Amino acid sequence: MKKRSQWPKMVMLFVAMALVAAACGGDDDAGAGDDTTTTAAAAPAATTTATTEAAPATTMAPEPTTTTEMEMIPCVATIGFIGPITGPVAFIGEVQLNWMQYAVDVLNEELSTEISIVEGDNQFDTAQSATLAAQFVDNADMVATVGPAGSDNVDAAGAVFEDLDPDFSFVSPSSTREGIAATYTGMFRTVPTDADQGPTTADFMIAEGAAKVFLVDDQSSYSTGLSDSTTAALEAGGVEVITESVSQDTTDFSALVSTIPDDADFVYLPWQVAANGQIFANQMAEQGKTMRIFGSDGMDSEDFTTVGSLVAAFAPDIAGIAGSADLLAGFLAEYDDTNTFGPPVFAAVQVIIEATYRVCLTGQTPDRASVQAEIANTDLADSILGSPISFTSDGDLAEGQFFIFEIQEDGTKTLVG
Amino acid sequence: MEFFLQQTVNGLTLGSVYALLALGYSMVYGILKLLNFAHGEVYMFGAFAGYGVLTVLGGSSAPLVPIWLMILLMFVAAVVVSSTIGVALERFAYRPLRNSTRIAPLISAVGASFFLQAAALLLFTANSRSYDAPNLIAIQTGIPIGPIRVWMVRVMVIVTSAVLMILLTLWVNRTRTGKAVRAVSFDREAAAMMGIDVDKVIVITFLIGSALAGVGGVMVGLVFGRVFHLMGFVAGLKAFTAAVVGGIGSIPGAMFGGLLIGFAEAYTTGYISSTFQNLIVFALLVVVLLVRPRGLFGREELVKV
Amino acid sequence: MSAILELSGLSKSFGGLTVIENLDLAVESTQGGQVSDVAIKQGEILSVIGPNGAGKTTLFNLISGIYRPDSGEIRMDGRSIVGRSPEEIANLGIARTFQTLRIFLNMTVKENVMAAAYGNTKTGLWQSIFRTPASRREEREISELAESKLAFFGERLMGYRWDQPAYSLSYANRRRLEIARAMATNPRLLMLDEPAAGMNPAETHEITELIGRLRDEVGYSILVIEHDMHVVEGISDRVIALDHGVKIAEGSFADVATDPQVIEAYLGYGAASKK
Amino acid sequence: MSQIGVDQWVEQSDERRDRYSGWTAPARRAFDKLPTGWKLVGVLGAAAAFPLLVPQGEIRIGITVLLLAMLALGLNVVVGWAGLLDLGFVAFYGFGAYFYAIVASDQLPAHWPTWVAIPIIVAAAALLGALLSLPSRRLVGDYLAIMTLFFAQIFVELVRNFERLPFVSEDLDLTGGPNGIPGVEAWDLFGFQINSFKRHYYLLLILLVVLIAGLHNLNASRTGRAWRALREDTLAAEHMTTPVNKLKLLAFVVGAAIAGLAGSIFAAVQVGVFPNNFALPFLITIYAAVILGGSGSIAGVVLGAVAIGYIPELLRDPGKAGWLFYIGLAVMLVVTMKRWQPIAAVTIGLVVFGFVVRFVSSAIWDESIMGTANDTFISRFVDGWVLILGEQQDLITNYAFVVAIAGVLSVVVTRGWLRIATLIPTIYLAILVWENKLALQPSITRQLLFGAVLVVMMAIRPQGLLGTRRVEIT
Repeated sequence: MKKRSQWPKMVMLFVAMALVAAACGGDDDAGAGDDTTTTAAAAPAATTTATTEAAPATTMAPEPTTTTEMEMIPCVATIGFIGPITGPVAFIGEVQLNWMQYAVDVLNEELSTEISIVEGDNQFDTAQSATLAAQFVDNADMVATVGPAGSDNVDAAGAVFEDLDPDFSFVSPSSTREGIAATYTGMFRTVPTDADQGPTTADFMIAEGAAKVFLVDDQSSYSTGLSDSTTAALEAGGVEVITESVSQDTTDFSALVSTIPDDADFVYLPWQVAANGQIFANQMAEQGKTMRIFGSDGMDSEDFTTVGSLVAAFAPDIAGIAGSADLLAGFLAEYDDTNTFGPPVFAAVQVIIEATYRVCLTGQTPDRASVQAEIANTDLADSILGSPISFTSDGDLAEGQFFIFEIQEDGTKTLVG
Repeated sequence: MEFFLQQTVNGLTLGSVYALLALGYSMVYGILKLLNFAHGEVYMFGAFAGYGVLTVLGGSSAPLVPIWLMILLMFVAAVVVSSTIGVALERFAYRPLRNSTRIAPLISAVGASFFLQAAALLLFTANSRSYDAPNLIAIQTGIPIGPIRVWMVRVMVIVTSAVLMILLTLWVNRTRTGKAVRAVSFDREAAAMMGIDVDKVIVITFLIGSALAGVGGVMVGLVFGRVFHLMGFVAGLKAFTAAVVGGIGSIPGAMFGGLLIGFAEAYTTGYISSTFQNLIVFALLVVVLLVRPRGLFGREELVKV
Repeated sequence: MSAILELSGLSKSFGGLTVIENLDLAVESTQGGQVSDVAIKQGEILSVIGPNGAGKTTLFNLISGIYRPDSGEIRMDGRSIVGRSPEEIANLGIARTFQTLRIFLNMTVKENVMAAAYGNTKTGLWQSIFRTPASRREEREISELAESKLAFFGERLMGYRWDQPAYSLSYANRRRLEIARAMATNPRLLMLDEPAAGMNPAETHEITELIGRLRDEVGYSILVIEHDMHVVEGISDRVIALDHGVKIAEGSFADVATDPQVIEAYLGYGAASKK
Repeated sequence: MSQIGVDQWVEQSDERRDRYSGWTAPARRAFDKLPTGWKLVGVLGAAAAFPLLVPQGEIRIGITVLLLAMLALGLNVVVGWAGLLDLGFVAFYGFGAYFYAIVASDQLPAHWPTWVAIPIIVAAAALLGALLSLPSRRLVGDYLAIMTLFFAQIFVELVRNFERLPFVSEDLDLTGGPNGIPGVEAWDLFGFQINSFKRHYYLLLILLVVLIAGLHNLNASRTGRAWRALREDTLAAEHMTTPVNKLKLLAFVVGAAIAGLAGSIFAAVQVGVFPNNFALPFLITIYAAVILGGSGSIAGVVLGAVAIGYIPELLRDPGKAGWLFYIGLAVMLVVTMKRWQPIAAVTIGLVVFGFVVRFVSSAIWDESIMGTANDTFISRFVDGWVLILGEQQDLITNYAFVVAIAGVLSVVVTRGWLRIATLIPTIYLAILVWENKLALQPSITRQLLFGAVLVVMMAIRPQGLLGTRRVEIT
């Protein structure tokens, strides 16, 4: 009896103590001279552990900007990451975070910078994106952030950045809605928009002689945007489009597959979750539906392997470009797998770090305004994405281009358009 | 006709899986009046356990053992893992709250869900896993029914869940333990006074309910293919819906509730609209509940005055 | 005297099992009708007895509106109340207690009683939110009402007990509280379902007296179901006996208690002749 | 169901205050003695001073917490007082938010002034609440729950697919579909713009205080009593002159109005609304706040909102999460061993065990100590006797993780020597897993710890932090 009555109290005590201690505990790790932001300041120390040392022996310089003979003061800064590390699309956030770590390791080594990361998990929830944005603005060491993923999260975080500090730059590796970059001063993105992908996709299908396309969106912000732009382009080309939609939570599409008309030429799936696309393809095979599947860039993933299907991608072929292939190999040596959401993160990190580096070169301590100015001046002749990176005044990629691949028997992809 | 048959098979498969999950839900509810919101996570771990066995034994493209043995082992592993987690949930998350209000364990369940989801993320990463069942059992194999052909995996799912449901019904009605389960669900205190070990009965209920969830997990892995850390959330919600619509606490209710939802989803997508599938199914279920306020098989509770 | 409550030809069956069959019954009261030949203004205590399953509680449930009779009429002050909700019937002046004790366990003793004043008060939502003077006045009245009802039970439910949660009360006190709560609805007819069940002899004696006082001091008409024949004997003005939903005897306690049919109903066939 | 005898209760009532034990007892006793007014002033003062002392990010969290508190108060009316399991609550929040977003953004040509919009929104939400209460006439308990849950899900489906509804013209994209509505304007109270975090915070704080006062009065009124009577025993309440359906309706209406108001503020705070803001995970969050805080208690649900809103943010920082973890371990040790001698023995045993493991392990496989320790305060103490793996980190720590969880659970159930025997390797494994795995993945660990905290807190206080114990007849 006595034991029973004792231990709950003590555990309660512990929880109280633990919370109190945790509330003040962060200070122990706090970086130099930043009293106002214990939360954010404590983070870099712990998050970047063990990764700086573990940087792979990469040989490839992404873009040797300037000679670095002159002795420079250490170029120190923090960059943030906002993405869905847990939650419904954790597979996006996980790969993005891995690429982020990898990119920072590679570039720190390359440019002798001392950039550290603060990771912010938004669980794909706009409210959390907004909170993270505010916390990042508080973090005086932070010059810019990568993310968020998803245009709705960009809207939520962008509103906060715009309000609190328009100088704060956020470079999204996966926000494709048209026009959104123009809305926010600090926004840049390293992926082309729906306006680039939709017409490319539609033109390809039209060129292949499509007369009827079965289109299924997944009711996400990403998917409906693509669906709209592709449908418009297809209909302009005289193609009949049957639009259906399923929620992203669905994992059984057999009922929907049954409704695909036999005379459809393509099934277009602008989906974020490639694994769902694979289920869709399997169920098509099960029901004897043989039309080709055309996936958007979200389907450009190891999870989607249906032979003969087409996928769009924003890079001609990463594995085929020498420099990018090395980076990819370096990444895969350290992390298990990747998908389409990864490389744009590398590009985003590269944009930020090189901008910071250029500020440092001028002898200044990098701050948000100067970094933003330099990001706007970004002019990478080549990038991991296989194309040059520079930004329009809105913050969009100046040259957004899409390529179309066919999935081969051995799992490789061949450029077809 | 072909289309109708195809949709019926689609609905039946989906409904069978929902029914299996709903059974576990409903049994636990019947006995503890507890909404076990972590049931979906138990199912998720079952699916991962099946995946683990599959991978260890060579994967679906190069299996090291005969396929029937492989599938059997997957089910066994899922049952073991799921029922372990289920029983642990009962012991550590729910039992301390046995005598509190009915809504309090909801939050324990939610906490356990978060914990298990995060644990799955840590252990298995966020990547979707695929059983890749078409490699294991070719998509061309199947039983022809009229103009259509039903893939063997679907046949297996439907048959297995039907058999399990029959066994469960027999167990509950015929065996000593089954009767004890019913007694406890009818009146826990009275059952205790009749010499029934209530704790043991509750553990057994969780064990069986979770085992069914584990089996459901492997089935979903085989027939649909995607296994990931959050698969339990939506599935758990469907199971909850099926259990309540069927008449919560009722075993035939859970089965028919699951099938009802499966069919409703398939036919709605097939004949009306995929976009508004959920809306229409919800509307249908609202009507069901308005007509039968205690679900399809729920019994009118006697008012003791 | 006139009837405050009249049942005529009342029948109710559940799934083919007839529980109440063609029952006629009247509870007298001076309050509802004319008073000419009775000097003291008071109701009567009518006891309903009968073996288990005789339909006594069903009778209560029919009157208080939980069930709807299959046929027959229930009239209060001459007007039919069949088909009305329990809440309306309570507002008309019929209050009851429950055999299974249905007090509001997690509310305080006083709140239990105060809650029953809902139908007789009228403060609206906004008045409550802003605590207008009118609402405060009414709240004070409710509080006084509850205190006075609780005071009826002497020291049993007084003082510190007001603020205790009701679940902390003993069994006997819960029965008392239920009566106090019923009183707070301001009824004219009180229906008590086995008020002495589960009480020890001393408590039983006390409750017997109390029921008498309810009639004499407050003037309620009282319909009471009771198994304890000492209680029935002690309080009843009239007794009716039910068996399988049929009224088998009616009259004074002495008459009913010696009625062979009643004895048979309780003790089985042939019991009466052996006595 | 436990019953306490009358006299026993009286006895207890005298010594309730003395029951406090341990070193917090004096503080708690002193707090109890403080007049309610002073307590309120203290809490309110702290809440009012908060935004002046902290940076913007913390104010933003404060806003989240206040919004959650407001919602928890609304839900408490329905669930905590009237006892209706309403799983559609979050839809009213969404309704308010979307309504405000539509009339205060470029979705419509007309922009409504705030003072017009807010009363209409609150009234409309209340009306919707009245509508949803209709099924509660026939449905009880979990059947009502599922019906209202459908309502919540239908709401999200509707806003996500509004444009595609068959009877809606393609051009009328009121809700913005999955994209939501960005660019929502701030509240404008007769020229005073609520456009900064601070202003939002104070607006919410003021509304919350007013709301608490109103609800407090309501709870003490006949309506509040009737609600509770309804929760306790609907049938008995009906027999005690309570119009059950009217009160159910009233509970839904009050809850919905509060949620609608909160929603309209949220839309302005976030400068936008998105369908996922109102999906089921957030409903769960509100429920967690109500139940964890103590369903039925006003102060409780507010405290619950603070806990549920703040703990996840606290855990965001890996440094703080680390402290929480190690203190948790320490407390587990203290709780299981109780006296200091065995605690010391186990601690020493732990370190010795660690060195032995490290020695043996490194002899067999030298990669097992090749990793680099984390750069945190505590890790320095751990470095040297806990294995820091260089290779195969994922595989080994996965197994260690599972075994450690099993260990922690078995420590709870075992007794005596067996417990001590399990304790040392369990703690060792837990530390190993933390240093090699959990600390490196702070975002996932955050969710893990949050889940664990919820389970533990509910196990310790099933009635919620400030809730009172309730008996319930099933």
